[in-house]
Amino acid sequence: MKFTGVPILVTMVVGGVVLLDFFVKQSNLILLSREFMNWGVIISAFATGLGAANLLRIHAKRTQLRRTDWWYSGILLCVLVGYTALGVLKHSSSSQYQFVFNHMFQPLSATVFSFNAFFMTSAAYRAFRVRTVHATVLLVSALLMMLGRVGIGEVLYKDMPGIASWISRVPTTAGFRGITIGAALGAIGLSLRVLTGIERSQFGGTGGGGGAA
Amino acid sequence: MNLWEIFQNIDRRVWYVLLLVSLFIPLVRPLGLPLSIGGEARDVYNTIEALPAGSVVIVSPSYSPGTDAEMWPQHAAVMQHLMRKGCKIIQVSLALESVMYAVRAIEAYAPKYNYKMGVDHVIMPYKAGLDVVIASMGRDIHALYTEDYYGTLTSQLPLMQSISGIQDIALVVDFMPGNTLVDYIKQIGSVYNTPITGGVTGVCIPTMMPYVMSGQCRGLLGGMRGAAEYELLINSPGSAIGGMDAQSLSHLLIIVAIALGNIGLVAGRGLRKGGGGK
Amino acid sequence: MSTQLGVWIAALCTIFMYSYLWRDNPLFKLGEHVFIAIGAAHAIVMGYQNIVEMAWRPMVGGKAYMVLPLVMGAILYTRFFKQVSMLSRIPIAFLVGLAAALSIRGALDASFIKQVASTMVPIKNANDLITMLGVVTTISYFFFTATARSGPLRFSAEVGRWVMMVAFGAAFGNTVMARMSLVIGRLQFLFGQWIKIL
Amino acid sequence: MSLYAGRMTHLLFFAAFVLLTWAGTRRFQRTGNVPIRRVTGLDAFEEAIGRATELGRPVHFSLGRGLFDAEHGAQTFAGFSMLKHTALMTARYGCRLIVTNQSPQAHPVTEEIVRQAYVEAGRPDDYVADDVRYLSEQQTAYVSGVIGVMERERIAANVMVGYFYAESMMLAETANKVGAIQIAGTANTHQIPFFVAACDYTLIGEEIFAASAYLERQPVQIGCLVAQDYGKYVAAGIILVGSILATAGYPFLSQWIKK
Repeated sequence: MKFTGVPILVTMVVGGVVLLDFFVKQSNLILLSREFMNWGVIISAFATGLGAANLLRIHAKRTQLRRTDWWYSGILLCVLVGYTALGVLKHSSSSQYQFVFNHMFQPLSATVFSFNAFFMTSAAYRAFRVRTVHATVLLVSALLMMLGRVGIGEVLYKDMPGIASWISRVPTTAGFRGITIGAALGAIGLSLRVLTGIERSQFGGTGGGGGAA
Repeated sequence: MNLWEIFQNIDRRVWYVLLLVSLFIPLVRPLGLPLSIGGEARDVYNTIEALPAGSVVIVSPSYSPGTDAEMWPQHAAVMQHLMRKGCKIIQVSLALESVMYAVRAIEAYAPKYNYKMGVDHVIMPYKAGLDVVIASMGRDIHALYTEDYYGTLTSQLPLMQSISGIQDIALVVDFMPGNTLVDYIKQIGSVYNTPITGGVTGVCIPTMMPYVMSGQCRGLLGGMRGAAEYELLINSPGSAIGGMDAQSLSHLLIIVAIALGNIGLVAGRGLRKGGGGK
Repeated sequence: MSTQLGVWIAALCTIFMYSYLWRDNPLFKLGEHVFIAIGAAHAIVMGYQNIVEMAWRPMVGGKAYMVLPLVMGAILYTRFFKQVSMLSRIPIAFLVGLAAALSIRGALDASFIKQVASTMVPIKNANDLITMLGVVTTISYFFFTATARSGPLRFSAEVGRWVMMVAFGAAFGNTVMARMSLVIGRLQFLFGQWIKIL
Repeated sequence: MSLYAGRMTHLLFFAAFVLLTWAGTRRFQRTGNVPIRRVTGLDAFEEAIGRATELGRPVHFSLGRGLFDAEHGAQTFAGFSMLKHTALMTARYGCRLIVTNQSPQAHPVTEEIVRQAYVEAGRPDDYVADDVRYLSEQQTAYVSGVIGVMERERIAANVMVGYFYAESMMLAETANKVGAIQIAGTANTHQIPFFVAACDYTLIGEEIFAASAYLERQPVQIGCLVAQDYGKYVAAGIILVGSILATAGYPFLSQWIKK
């Protein structure tokens, strides 16, 4: 089923307007491009429903077919439907909605986020080894930085915070800026190909406008 | 498996347990490790210290629970400092979950400094839109916030009556782990010449440094360390100073972990090489 | 110990999730499924409120053309009906066009011109020189056409790689503190607000 | 109708980029050959998916944040083209592919990409709709869901390309824990270090955007790569020249670009 002509035209028109608005000052263009951006938010909001439909389908099937761990899926469905109903019927500022948000959602979120600390420890232990010259540079830089950021570094060597601050101000800025400049060019190139319909993997097609090997 | 191989293959759960222990001990029993105060935190302190009593300040706590361990101590320390100086405080939130921190700050410190709602401080409701909200705050703060968080019309609040617009704001202090501080600098600082300062998470320090160095941001509180430095500056030790000792130990743990892995690697390599040579 | 229901629920949620660090287990599975459900529900509620506030109310209030984004949003759902499913590409194409143009704007301005401009400063000291050379060598690491990867450029690319490694190490080291703060936050909650021994 | 103040430089540069892409495309079409350097991370796909097939365990793919806006858009597109590539390979090898999504906008797109890839590979029946999953828009909820998928489906390979925030470390470390071989790439500078530390192969910054050109080698894509390289010459050149001039007291170049 090939249906790419109209979508690509839509991409070109919308993208063209928004891009032109970046360069050219014209009141109608400004209005249109702002309107397009608003529409983007609205369409995205509809997409949220698609995501939820996917969740519902997968977990309903699991519950129905009594697959392994099906009862977790059942709980998921109940919470999903119940909490959505609460939010839509009583609004998200209602105290019941906020209670669930503050006492379940937030601690769950903060806890999972804090996994990062544990994972960083195990990743540092495993990865920061002097296997190659590059790995050694990475390791030394990370060590100096860690020592410079906490009181114990200062106990070991008075100027440790100064060293850390230098690394973060000079070479780190330079490295990240270099990467950013390169990536900007890549982003412009790829976006341009998408905008002109050359790269069309977002419609399931291949790049290059034709079949690729 | 020889000793060197054991050093190289310690189970990750061992590290997890050690990490929890190293973070927990200093929280119960602070070690009191030395902490020097950086120039950026001092700049924030001096900026607030220079405000005359009665100045109106916008405080913008816009962080969420994921980062509150870093952001809340900064927010709390700055609020105490502002109240001690007798500044009027308008708290605005750019993140859905952050109004509760504005409320928490008031509940924690308003009674001590006898701050009254509507007169000495106001809490505004959350508005979605980040930089768009900031821009309209600059254009017309009264139009943006017609009601406060508790539903009172802002036109009836003495504090809001006393200001005509952004030009009457002496300082904006933003606490946000994202880009809003930059937005405040761009949309309010450079447009209306309102002084801007604030605090960010440790991760965002590098992003903010160019603005701090150019003076567009008057100093900066960076992560838990920034908060701890500020607690020292205002002489009111809080959770950040205790947290910094925990930081020290946990960093030390990672360094030990890296060292063990490498000792195992280098020594193991030496052994193997030696064995092969013979 | 706390006597508040909310604190107890929050503490249990925290413990359920942390149990994963030991191994995958039923408590974590329960936490995970509840978490995803609340997250999805919250997204739907926010999405619904966005649609009502940004499109429905303006449309009813006289901006008739707001029917367009509403229709486009609805078209997304044609993917569930085989004969018309390809129509759902239209709203996606809309989003894609928007994103591509916005990306070009952002990349041109903030990531390219601004970054280049802020590197072109008078060189007053060694730091300025190191920064400038660091940026240039890092850029040279990314040359793709192979002819550019010989001679002096090869050397420059190697230096660039070193600069990047220093930056990566530093960024890693710099982030440890922020991440530790997160666990400290949870511990302060568990032992401060829940068990109340801190 | 007039140009925005200060956008002249942008317009000039953009026009030059378009022109160079065209010139590069022509050169490739004429000579049929523009040598391109190796990108190890991209060459590693064969190994990763091959191993997953041998073990009979699935491949997991993540786009990261997957948003369609100024900051994330281009990286999301890069993720799409890598997904296309991954899906084509898993379809041909008869290996199972699980895609997890954080962004509801990207979700229908990923479904379409995977489905089409299976059609193209001549195995439309192998496409399993339930293996393209939306988990949550909320970052940490998404992470907890992916941890669940990685643990319980015992993935053997993990591919992550797109815009990643703090989920990078959590996903990479979990995948490592379950023994998956990993290829990851992002242009978000703050997250690259975690990929470098925890993954087997890392695509850094621009490499993710060049991936489709590298893998597919279509004329326009190669032309674009050529233009990107010229862009880098220009950037490095004006930084060098501009700094030297500014140091010598002639800051006109740096002033011009700031306009």
